[in-house]
Amino acid sequence: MSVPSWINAKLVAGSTVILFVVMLGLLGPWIWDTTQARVASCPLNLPPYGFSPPNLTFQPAQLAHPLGTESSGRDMLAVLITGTPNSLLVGTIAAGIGIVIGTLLGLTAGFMGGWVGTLIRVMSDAIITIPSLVVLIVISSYVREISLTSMGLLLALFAWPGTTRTVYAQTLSLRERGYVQMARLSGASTLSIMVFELLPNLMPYLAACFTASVSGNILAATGLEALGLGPSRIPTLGMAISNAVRGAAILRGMWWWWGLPIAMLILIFSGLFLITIGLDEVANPRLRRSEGNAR
Amino acid sequence: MKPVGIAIKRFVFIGLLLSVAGCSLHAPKSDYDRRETVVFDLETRVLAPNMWNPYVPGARLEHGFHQCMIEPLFILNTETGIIEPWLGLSMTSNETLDVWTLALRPEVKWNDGVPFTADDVVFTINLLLKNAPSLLFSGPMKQWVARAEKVDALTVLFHLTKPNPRFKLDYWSVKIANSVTILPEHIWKDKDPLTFKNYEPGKGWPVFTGPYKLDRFSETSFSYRRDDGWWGAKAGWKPLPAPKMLEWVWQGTEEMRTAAMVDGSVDSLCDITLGAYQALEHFRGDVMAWTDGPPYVWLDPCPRALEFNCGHPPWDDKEMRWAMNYCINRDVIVAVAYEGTSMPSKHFFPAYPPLERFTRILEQNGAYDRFPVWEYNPDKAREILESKGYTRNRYGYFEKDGKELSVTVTTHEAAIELQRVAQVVVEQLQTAGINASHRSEAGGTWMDNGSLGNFDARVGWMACGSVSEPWSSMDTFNASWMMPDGKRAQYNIWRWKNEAYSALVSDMGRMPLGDPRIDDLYWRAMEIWLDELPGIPLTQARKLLPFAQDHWKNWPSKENPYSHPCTWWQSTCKMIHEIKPVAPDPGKAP
Amino acid sequence: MSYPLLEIKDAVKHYGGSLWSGQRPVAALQGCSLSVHGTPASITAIAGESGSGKSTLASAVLGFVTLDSGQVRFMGQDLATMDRHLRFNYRRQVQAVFQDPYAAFNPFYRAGHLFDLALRHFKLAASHQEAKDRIADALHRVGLSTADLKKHPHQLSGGQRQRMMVARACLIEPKLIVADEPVSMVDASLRSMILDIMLRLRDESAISFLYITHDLSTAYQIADDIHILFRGTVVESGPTAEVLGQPRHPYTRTLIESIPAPDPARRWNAPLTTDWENEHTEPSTDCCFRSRCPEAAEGCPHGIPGLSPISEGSSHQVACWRANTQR
Amino acid sequence: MSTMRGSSLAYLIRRLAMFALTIWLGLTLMFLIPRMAPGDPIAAMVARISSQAGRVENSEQMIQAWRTRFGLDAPLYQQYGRYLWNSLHFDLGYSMAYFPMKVEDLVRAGMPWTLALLSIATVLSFLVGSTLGALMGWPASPRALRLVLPAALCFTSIPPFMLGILLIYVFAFGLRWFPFAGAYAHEFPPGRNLDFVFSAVHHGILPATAIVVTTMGFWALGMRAMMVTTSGEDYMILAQAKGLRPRRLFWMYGVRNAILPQVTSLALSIGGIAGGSVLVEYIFTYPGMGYLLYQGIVNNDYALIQGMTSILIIGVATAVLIVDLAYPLLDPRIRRGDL
Repeated sequence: MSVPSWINAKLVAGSTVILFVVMLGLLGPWIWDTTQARVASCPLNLPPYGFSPPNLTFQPAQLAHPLGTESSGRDMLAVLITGTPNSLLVGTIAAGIGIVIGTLLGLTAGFMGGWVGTLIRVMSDAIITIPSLVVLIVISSYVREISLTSMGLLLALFAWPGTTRTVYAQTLSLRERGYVQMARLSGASTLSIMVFELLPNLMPYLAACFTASVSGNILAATGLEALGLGPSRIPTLGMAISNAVRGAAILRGMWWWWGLPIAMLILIFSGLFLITIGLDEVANPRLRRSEGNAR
Repeated sequence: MKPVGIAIKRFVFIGLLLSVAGCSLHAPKSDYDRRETVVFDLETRVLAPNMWNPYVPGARLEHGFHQCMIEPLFILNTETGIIEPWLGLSMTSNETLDVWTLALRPEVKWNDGVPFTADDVVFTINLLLKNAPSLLFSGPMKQWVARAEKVDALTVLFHLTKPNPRFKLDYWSVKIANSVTILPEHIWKDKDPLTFKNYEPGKGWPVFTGPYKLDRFSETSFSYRRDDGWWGAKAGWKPLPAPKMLEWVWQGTEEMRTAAMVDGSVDSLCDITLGAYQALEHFRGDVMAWTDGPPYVWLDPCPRALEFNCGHPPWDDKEMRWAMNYCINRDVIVAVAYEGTSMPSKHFFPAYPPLERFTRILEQNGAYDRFPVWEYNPDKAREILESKGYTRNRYGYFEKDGKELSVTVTTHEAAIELQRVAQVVVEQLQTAGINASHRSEAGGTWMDNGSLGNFDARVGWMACGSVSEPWSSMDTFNASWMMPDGKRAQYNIWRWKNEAYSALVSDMGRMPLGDPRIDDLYWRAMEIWLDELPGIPLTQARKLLPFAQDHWKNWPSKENPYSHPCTWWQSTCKMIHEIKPVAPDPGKAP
Repeated sequence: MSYPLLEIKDAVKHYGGSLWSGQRPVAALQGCSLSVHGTPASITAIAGESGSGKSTLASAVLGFVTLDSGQVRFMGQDLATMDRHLRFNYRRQVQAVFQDPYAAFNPFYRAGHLFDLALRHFKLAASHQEAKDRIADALHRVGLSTADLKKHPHQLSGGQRQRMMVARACLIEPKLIVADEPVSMVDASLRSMILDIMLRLRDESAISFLYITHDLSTAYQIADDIHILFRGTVVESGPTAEVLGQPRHPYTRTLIESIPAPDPARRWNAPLTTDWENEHTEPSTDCCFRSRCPEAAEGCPHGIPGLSPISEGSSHQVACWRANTQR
Repeated sequence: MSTMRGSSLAYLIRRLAMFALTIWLGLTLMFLIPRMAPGDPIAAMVARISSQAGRVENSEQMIQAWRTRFGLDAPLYQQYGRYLWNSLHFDLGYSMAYFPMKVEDLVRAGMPWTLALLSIATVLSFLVGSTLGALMGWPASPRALRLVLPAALCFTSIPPFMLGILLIYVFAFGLRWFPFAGAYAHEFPPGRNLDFVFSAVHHGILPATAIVVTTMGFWALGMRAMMVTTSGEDYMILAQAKGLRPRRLFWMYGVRNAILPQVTSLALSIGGIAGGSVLVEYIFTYPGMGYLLYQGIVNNDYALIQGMTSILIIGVATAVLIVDLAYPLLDPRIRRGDL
């Protein structure tokens, strides 16, 4: 054990990827002219530098737009630099709020039971039964201009009930464990048992929920954007993809238009996934193989 | 263990399915020949496919219904401005424009063999009058028609409530999209027109006069089979149309629609972007559009504009509207939003040949020297704004009394073209120091917000209406339509009130079509309009409509403008008669 | 008047059956009464076969299950009527050692977490150093070192874990420890060590034990009093030596006979064979153990026999219709 | 003994009361939410009529006539009462945007397609995803597998509609293995014949693949996490020590215990069936309910939205109820006295 246990190759790799995306957002404007992510700021339909698609009538690639441009005159590099962190932000806001609220309510319902638990469960069940699309569209018609934050909050409205339910079920099963009884015998309050005894054991599952939820919410945002109901001036990966779909990018052979944003989505997802696996191994000592032999 | 066992079985099952599907790649044999079929593109899915009543609110017409089953009385050719007779022979008015006489083509028969007569016309009008305002067209009929009177089997007199010089043009001539449908009395006479579906295959319903009969349909595709007993062929008026089958199929997104045409499974497409058309040309050389070279497009009668609510400060000030106008560079909009396939517009009329004369009147009178609508001049905009007391704040936006000059431009969620326009407009306003933003609203909401005046600015199809004469569009600015915010306005949703303009337009509306006095009234009204600029005209509405030529030829084009090319209009009934099969390749066996 | 340390009166507890599986509800406790004396500290054993309601009894005492009827009284105070403050105090006074030393450790934490929890919530130590010392002391008593605190639960052996549990209970210094089969999952070599610790705690720290076991031999070794539990009721109780030496109840005798003796010459009595499920849930109108009573006679009346002293003033009590007539 | 039966019955009664409460709350929300939207369904309808039929001077009168017809001029509480009553009778009324179509007819046309496509795709995705997740979370999985599987999950980050287009492009447009779009070849209208079934399956494969491939990652992630937790449990160590065969250990001890929370999620995912498939249905021009619901929303068609959502609400609530009642059977650790 010469290396501290939290230094885990997967965790480090995943964090590096996510950090890279965050840094893109923070430093992007210094390394690249991100105003080129706006409509009509560049020549249209340029292929990435070094590529010359044989089939269609594209202008020659320019070094000024190394990843090419799309058909509304947005520079793809600028779109990626601003859009990737933006998408991550929307997903994180929605997933973060959803997981936190869902976990709190699920733990409460599972551990306290009674009418509080019933109320929480009825509420979450009712929200689950409602098709979110209806509500999202209705609410989005009230918001003057949809910002990244309001988009994240909107999506968070529907991110919590699922978590509530699964955490509730988990809590029911965990709370009969011996260590919960021990904690009770040690005079721990209900709240402290929920937070210090149950929560850590839910962590691997919650981390997985979070990873899934971040990408799920990015996709949900993409769906809203594809329906034309997202923020239109702030670039996100979803906006880039839905523009590509609307602009027949595949048929036109403009792979850079749809392929690059998807590559960035995969990057975000992989980063979060690595972090999840890494966290599991750090947080759940039994998974550490080197130590497992002591058993 | 159990669910896993099922899982494995599922895997195996799906694997088998996949391999079976992979083996049988050839489309199953159909009972009709693709070479004798014309397949049209359907822009949206039809959610109520078994509804063949053209008058109920849920009715849809553009899936072939009014193209090949319902025939119009007359058809306006937007290219020539000529109204061509179809089921009708003539329709003329008296001097005072309040009695119109319709003469019907004598040889017309419903497709069940019953003759089409003045009784059917009178029956239809009475049906609409009785059920006003719930049925389509019943509102306008109630408004205009006092009484329809049968003179003889082929002649009907319309007694109007007040003079209307456009009675024939607006309602009976497929001016835009469709016209009033005549119903067969012998089928409809005892039915409740609000709930009657008019569909019963066993009885041969729906019954109309068109050369095709309904064959089969689903929510996504509609097939019609040629009725070889069609009255027109029997009477020798026109030969039978060449296609044995017509189909309208919903293909989904632009990408899919275009791919379907590359694939050869569709012969005509509704509007696509330039990029998709280029891809189409790349994959198959034989496609054609309205024009041979760029911009390829046909212009739709509803030009695009940036519309303000002229009742909302600061947009109630015409100078502010002019300032906005100077911020907008229409060439960039055309270049970016349309990829060069449209043209800027200086007014709210479509650039159709019959209207060119009116556009020329404006130019001859030097209107655009005095009112430089096309001028992109941010400096002038700045001057105006500064003269109004606006100053730039630290974010670079204009501000007055601590309030930032901002505007939200709304668009219809389904109108991608207008969203692209709005995005460019917003960027241009932002560059000029106006904090503009853009939002798409759900269709119903957008329409409602429009008529209630619940908007600041929107990109819409302002003043749609004129095709061959200028009054229809001009009247949409008439103060007589004016409603306060929160009350539903039919027209003039922009809440622009100008008495002088309204008086001039009202005068125009009472004159017969083609009256020489109209020109002067027109010019005086337009002078006011341009000075006030209640909305900012942006571009013409273009439609890029590709046709495939591997199975069918003689599609309409700018060189061959026998009809407009939009296949969702009722005027397509003419196109159907004109297209011809490409001669079968003699080398190939049939 | 002085109360016994712990008194259980007419405890009744049912577990609901399931509509779906068709199980009938199970009666875990039906009218069970017993008491544990605190002065001087004593070890009271509760013995019975599995399913006899022992563990439910333990849970009821620890407050993990609420009784359908009956009372658990601690120093005269009814557990059900305690307010927050009293309940917290009760926690402090009544601790437990469970059968399964694996489950008692939160897999997320190192072993020391259990000690920290108790110290923190019961505010047992004024300073960090004091806490350390007390833990070290408690560990020392069970033969463990403080180095083991840093280990993860899965790195400890079963015996180590159970000793930790005992050490934890010592640390808190309660008045009563409920030891629910503390040695049944522990190696034989460690068994005597843990039992020995219990005796030392009784004698040196005045901690009483409610020792729950199915194993009469360990009960015989350490318990002062014993209660034989069968189907949720006490069938025989009294001083351990007396009850096990001269069992009066047929069930007690069966239990004793089923202990394998380390004498190959002696034959092991036939194990208890009955249709357990059926018997357990059948509503009892007969004498409640008739079906398993080797001495059941036609003359046995219906109904549950009450617990009564075998002779005037004796603390050895038995519940059997024939107890007084035979021998 | 009666009290024992009673507690079980009481549980059932309480659970049923919760079920009713959930449905009531869901229905109420779906009554209020569309009415909160700024649009007016009748005005939208009239606007559509007049855009098709030219100018109407008396539109206000027309709107009023339709309002009366749809009962929208009644006070809100009356509308609410009627709505609840009708929902419970599955009397969904007339659609506003597609009058005189009945909501029931519209739904009946779309429902089978959506149900067939999405339920098969969801179940497949659940099974494939959970298996992948279980393999990933299983310490004894082959190393190669543990490297390859995460790559399969990358598809999860692609929007389903985008993947749909790519699939069409490759398999329908390029390789011509599958049809472009639609639910069946229209040479074979729906009926009880093999041709139709074959063509429906043939048409369903691409959209189902798009859904399965893009959603299985979510199941996999959840399953992996549960598997990780489970494989550390003591009973696993015990089972291992007992020398059980790895395969048996994996399925009976690992998967069986880890899959419980997944089953809950599966029941919940039914709710997403209509709403979640809008874009996939759109891309594949599949005649399902998602598009119908979307059209209902953009047209503010209260009747259509309410009719469809009340079906969904009741369906999801029932699925959840069943899972809840079955849960103690699957997981005996959960005592159900503690509702």
